[in-house]
Amino acid sequence: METAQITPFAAIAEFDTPGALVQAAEKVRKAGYSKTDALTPFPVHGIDEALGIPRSHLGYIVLCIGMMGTAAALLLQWWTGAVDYPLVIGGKPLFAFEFSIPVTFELTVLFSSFAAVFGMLALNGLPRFYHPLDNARMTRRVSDDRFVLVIDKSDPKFHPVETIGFLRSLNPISTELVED
Amino acid sequence: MADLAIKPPLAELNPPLVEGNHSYSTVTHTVSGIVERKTPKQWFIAISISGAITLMMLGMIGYLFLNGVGVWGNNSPVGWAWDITNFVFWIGIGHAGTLISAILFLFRQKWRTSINRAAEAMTLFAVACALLFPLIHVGRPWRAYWMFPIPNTDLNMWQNFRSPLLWDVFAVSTYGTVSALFWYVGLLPDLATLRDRARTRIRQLVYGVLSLGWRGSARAWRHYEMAYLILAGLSTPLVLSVHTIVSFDFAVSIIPGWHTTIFPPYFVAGAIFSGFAMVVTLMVIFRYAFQLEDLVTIKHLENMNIVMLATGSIVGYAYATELFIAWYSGNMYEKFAFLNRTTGPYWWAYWTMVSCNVISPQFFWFKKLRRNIPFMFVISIFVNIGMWFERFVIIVTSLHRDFLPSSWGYFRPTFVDVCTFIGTLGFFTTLFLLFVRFLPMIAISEVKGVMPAPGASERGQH
Amino acid sequence: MDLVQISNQKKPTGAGKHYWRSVNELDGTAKLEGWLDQEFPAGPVNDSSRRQVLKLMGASFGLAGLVACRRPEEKIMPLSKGVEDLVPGKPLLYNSVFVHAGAAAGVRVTTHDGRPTKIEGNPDHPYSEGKATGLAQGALLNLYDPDRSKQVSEKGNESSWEKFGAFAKTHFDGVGNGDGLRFLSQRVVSPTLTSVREQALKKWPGAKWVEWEPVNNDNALAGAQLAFGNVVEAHYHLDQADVIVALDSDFLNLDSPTVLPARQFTRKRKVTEPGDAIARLYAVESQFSATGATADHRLRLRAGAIAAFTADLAALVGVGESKTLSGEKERKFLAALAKDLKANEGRSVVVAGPRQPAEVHALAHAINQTLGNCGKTVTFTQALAEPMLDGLKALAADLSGGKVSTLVMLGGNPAHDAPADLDLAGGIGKAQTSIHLAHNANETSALATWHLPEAHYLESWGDARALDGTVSIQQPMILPLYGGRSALEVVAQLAGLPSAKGHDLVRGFWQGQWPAADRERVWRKALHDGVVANTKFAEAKVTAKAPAAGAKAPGTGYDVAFHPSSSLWDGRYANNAWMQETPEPMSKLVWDNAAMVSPATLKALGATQGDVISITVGGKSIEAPVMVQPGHADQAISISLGYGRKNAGRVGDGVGVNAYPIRTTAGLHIAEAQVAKTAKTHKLVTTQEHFRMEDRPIIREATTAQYKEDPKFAEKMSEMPPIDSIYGYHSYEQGYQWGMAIDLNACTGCNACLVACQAENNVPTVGKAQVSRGREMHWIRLDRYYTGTGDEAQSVSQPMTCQQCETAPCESVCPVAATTHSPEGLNDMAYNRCIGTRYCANNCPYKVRRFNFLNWHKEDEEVQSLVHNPNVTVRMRGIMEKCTYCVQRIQEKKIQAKVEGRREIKDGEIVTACQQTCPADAIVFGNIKDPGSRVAKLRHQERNYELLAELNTKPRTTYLAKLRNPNPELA
Amino acid sequence: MSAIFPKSTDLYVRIGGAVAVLAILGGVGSFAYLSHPKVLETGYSPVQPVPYSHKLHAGNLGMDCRYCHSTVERAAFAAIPPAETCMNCHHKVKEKNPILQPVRDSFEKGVAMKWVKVHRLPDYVYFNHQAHVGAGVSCVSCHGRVDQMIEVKQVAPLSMAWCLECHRNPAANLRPAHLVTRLDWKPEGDPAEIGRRIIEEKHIKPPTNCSGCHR
Repeated sequence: METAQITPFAAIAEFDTPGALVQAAEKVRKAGYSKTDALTPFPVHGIDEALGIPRSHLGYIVLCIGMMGTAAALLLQWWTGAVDYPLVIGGKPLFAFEFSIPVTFELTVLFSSFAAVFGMLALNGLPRFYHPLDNARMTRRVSDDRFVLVIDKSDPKFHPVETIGFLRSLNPISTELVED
Repeated sequence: MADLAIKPPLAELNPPLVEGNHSYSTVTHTVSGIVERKTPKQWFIAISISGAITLMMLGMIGYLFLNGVGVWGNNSPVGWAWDITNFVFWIGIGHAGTLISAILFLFRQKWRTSINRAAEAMTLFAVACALLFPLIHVGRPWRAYWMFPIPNTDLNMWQNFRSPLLWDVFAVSTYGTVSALFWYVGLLPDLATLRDRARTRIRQLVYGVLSLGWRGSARAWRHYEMAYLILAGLSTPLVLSVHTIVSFDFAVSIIPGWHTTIFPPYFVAGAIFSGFAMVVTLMVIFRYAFQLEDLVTIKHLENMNIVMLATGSIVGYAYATELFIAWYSGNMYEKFAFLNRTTGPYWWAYWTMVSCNVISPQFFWFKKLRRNIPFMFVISIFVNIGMWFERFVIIVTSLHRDFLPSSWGYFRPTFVDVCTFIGTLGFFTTLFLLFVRFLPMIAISEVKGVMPAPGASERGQH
Repeated sequence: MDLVQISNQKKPTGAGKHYWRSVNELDGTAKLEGWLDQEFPAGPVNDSSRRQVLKLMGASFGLAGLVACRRPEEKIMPLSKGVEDLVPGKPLLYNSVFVHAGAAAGVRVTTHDGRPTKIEGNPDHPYSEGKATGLAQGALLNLYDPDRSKQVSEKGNESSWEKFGAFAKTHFDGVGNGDGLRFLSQRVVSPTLTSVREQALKKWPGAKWVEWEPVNNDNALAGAQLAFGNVVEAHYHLDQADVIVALDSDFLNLDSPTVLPARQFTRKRKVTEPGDAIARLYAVESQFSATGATADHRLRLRAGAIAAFTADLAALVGVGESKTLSGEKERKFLAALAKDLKANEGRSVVVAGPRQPAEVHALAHAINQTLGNCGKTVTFTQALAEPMLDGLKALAADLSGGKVSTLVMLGGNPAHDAPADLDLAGGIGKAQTSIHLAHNANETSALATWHLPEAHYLESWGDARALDGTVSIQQPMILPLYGGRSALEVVAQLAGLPSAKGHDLVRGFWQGQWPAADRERVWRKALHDGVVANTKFAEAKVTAKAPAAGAKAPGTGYDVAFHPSSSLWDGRYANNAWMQETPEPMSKLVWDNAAMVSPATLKALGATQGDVISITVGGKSIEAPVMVQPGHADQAISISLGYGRKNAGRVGDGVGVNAYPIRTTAGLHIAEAQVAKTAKTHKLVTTQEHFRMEDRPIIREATTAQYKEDPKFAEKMSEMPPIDSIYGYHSYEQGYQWGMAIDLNACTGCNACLVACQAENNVPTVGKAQVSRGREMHWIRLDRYYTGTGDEAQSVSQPMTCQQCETAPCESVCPVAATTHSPEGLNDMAYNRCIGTRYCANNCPYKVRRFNFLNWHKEDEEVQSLVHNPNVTVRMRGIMEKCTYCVQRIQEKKIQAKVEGRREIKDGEIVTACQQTCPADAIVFGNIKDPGSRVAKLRHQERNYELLAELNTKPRTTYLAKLRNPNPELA
Repeated sequence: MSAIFPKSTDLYVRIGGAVAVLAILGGVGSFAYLSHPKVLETGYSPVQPVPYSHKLHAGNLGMDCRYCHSTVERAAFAAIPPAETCMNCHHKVKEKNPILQPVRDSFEKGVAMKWVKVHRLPDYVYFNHQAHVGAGVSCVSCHGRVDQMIEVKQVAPLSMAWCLECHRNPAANLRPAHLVTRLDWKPEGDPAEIGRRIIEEKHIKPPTNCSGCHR
């Protein structure tokens, strides 16, 4: 039911094995599509290369925030123990690296983990409860056993009719033009 | 897909991780089915029992708060007894989950996939039980928040960062938080699966909200996998640090029997040991109850038994080392402490510990026995008991006779001690039952990841 | 006036709670009585539980509490009139006198806003020298005993002093010359009461006045009678003696008086240099006493055999003809002992204990005379009184003979504690009218027609003589809480004297003794000093006759010896929780008494500890749990009196076994008994469960000879591996650096320090059940260890309290910094910061930290909280507490010095409670950085050592090793 | 399939999230503010049984604090005067004034006046007036200008943190001891300098360890 009136969001094609998806994806990239994506029930190896998706930068974010955790911990222990209210305890120094290690380590890990999780959500723009692809008939099974290839309308080469046609040529189970 | 070529030879070496002829959708169906099916009667029976026990625990805690720690058997010199024993016991249990999900992940142990979800859940619930005790064991629970560095305008007082107990506060709370995050991240894709399979509006909304709109886009999977890897990388040292720090509570003190340098590795080994035992206990029950034999195969159980055998032997070695060093050190207090452990008033506790922890796992040298479900179930129970006794032995027998004989004493538990501990078992079970009822107890997407790809083209992926 | 004021016992608010009266107001005018009544407590309110609720609310409310932010109103109630020398919040000290075992001991009472809160010895009193026994201090708690009788009652029905007055008037006018009238009082040592007694007896010539104390020194008096022909009091000067022989005498702990002998003896045992000579003590006794534990040589002999032993000793030193009643072991001991005594003529002394029969005392006197000790190490004066048993026998006879129409019992509990064969309980019933004055409505009150509440000695005027005759005025600090009256006042009222007010009587009597000119001055001075000048008896010159017929050999049965309880004495302190929880010095038994036997005897009985045995004397028998006492004589049982009360009160009822039923006139102290094991068992609870040192260098001991050749023996006893801190150490150089030295050579384990600490620091009691769980709260405990074999055991005692470690293990582990170190080296404990993890206690190698497992004040009545020291927080449940070197006393003196503009605090200006009261001066506290201080000097003695130094805790409390001075011939 | 959530959901979710965050921050902030002793404790001014005016007596009439609070230099506790003290003057002055009836009753009947406590420390805090006054800490440092208060009002938080401020550097609150009751006293010259001098001559080392105030 492709007619010129409707505003398309993306053209999608459905496959039943990860292998098929990856093969198709390679062709799509070679065909010069860049605003592409794939919906899969589990991380499919090789899809990133196939679609030319760059590596994640999450690691750097985590590193920075982890370091902040380290600093925060050391500051906390030094300031509370040696500056704000210095009390002689067990004849030990007011602040010492030795007894600061455990708490410092823990806070580093804590900060890093928060960074990893919330960083990941942020990079993925989650939570996102509505998505045009939800309107597609086939996307329901991507969390089960289907593998869907997506070409976004923002792609310069995108054309409702031609793109669909191109996708059909990759012998998917089916194709669909998703409305916004 | 790199390893497709070498799949056949691998297959001969390793039995398949999923038995029976399963496809992606059948896996999805088997696991989600548990959550979607009408609640079985047995579940209600089980949870009403465990719920009742949980209520008893709450009652005991209420009674404790009204009257004080004196309702327990703790005394002078035995200032810590069942309270901290239970704390260490539960924390130890928790460690297996993190180990399976994080360390085995880093070691690319694919067999972890079908048990890690349940194991992580177990971790969370065990930590929940453990966290209870530091909070209720204090004399003035309403002041327990003083253990956290909350800025205070009136007192101008802070915490003492020299105290291992404070390290504990940070370690355990961090551990709890990180485990929860790790677990939830793992759940996201499966929650999405449940959302998409949901028939009723409520299920759609609930799982829709919980899954935060996860759609399995490749661009999302890329960050997701990175996050998962990082969390695994963080959890691995974390889990080791947590029990190390727990062991510091004792190792950093001066009490003979506590003041021991081998505690950190010894505690970590013990934790893994007890944790795996608990996983086996639970898995044996639930794989039977929900017919998951295909996903949680005998191979999985056997692997865990091997780990138990290994860690159990390490623990046994640690016991031996303790005794040797006590004798070799020539320190009279140290010497006495261990002589007292093995032959003193608590000899029965010590030998229960040894027979449960060191002897019982040795049966797993025999393949037949470690693949025998009823047998491993019994052993896993023994190990659980033994590991509880290990903590009891370390804490109580060291405290009840230390330096000055004039202050020696003996500890006897009260009914409140006993009921509180049993209560935590109920609490733990309740949480676990709720988990298996409403959440996928096997990581669907991960299992799919390690399945041989279905036929359409020969090209599967790893 | 709201309760918080009372509950926390601080912020004294003038007339906060008016139990108070200043000395000169005590003869109070009606108006004063008036305002006293109005400010009297509305009635007991369980305050601590109320506080509990508030705490919980405070916990749960959170923000709610903040919004409703204004506090509950707290009232300040000043006096309506200023009172002379009352400065709210400043303690006032009064000298008074405490009568114990028929003799006076001067006390100094601390009062806070009119509440007596602590008893100490009066430094100017010859029998106190500033020190007080545990009992003398503990008796304070009886003042605030909520079970004290508050009502005059007639035949069990409520009555009043007015009604009694009316009755007495008519009744006592009707007794004619008083043929049927009998008075039964405790030992009277009050000159005023004596004179009032004379007036009464003049009015009623037919009347008789009988005295009775179940624990008395009849034997000593009778012994003197035997030896010298008249009743004199022997005074021993142990500080003059180099060789001391104690024949069944526990002059360091149980036999009264103990403070003076303990001081004299320990003075003779102190050393400063390795070479110093110390006195040698031989003890011959049945039960293992504190004296026996201190002795250099101890011979365990069943009580009944000591007479024979004494006879032999006498013979060996040349008194009477030689007998050999004793066995092999004894003879060896005797030979050496006799030699040692002869070698020390004039510098030795033989002391016989009150439980030994008159003959033994007579022999002892004879021996002392032959050795030329009389006039040197032992002197004599007139005695305070005659033996009392015969009088009681006569009274019993009159009662059963129906000769008595009116019996007036002044204090005491005769129906309970008189010899069983006299059946006084039955007799009292036979008297038409019986009147009983007592603190508590006890077993005797139940039998009496009239019961009158007796005033506590801190509530009433009086006076008392010490053994040497010294008189002290007993002045009250507080008006009777429950409107009680003293024996003096009651007798005066009955005799119809012009005034029956204690103050008038005492003052009147003494005014009569002094020249009119400076009466007022002398009176004020007497009150101020606590002693009346020139009232000592003159020394009596006496010579001992040759001893009476020889002692008989012991019988074949078991000897059972009755001795007073070190905690409850004859039972009068049974309702005193402090004393109930004060461990028996040797066995550490609390909340019970037991039949003490030797390990061998236990085996012979086929019993194990806690088994109940029946003890039968002359047909009457009691059942008592048996307990092993290492070093006890075989075939002998010792049991303490005072337990098994029925009408003592909530604390004392049904605690322990009543031994009085088998105590007869024939065997008042030692009786022959049949013993059999029963099937029953009884749980005995001790504060210490393990008495062996396990070869650990805890209490370090040597002989004087060894000390001389190896002065550093104490340090060498623990091999100290070179351990160090990875951090280095905090330097404690600035200002005062507090420390304590405890001389184990002086400590006798008498518990005086323990009770002093309890009173000073508001240490709670927990009861038998909790002690059995190891939850006793004493901040200072006396560890007792036994060495040698079970039978021939030796024993040592060690005061154990917070050692104030410089590198305190407890501090490092507290998560909330509730225990930290002060710049002056104190291990501070901030109760209000403590959350109660108990980690500090676990990590304390000395196990001196105490935890409030429950709210120990739950059942307290308001009046009980009046005993609290306002300068120390009353700890709630869930909190750790411990010794702080009495930091409140340190702060007080520091502030005082500041206010007086002094830079330095003098050495000895600050004394901790335990140090203050220690009769042996074994505990010394002070600034260890000041080389001139006593504590510094002691720490520099060679025998000084740090306990558990190998742990590198750097304790501020150090111990001085114990020394013994054995006779080489017995070594 | 059709989407579970309408298109607008995400917008609302984000707005909601922002609001929630602000709410939490606000909540914490206001709690911190309300719970601060300066807010919670100061300003307490209960109604007294007799409307005694410190402004009149200490201010206008210029009576010295120590006339009534006589023990402040001798004891830990600054005594509240007995009715007797009031009557010293009031048996002549305003001897008929009905407002003073309670005082006269107290004096004649010996019933204590029930004054309401204004400055209150917890049971476990041992404050000593003698020590502070002796060191030269003026009444005004803790009690404020009582001589200007008709009804006494708590002006200082009396919290531990507040005590510590001064114990850590007392100089600012020190003055010659004989001037402590001169609430309006202004130092000539640098107050810090005066303080330093007094610390010097009096050896003032206020404790900051626990047992300084808690026993």
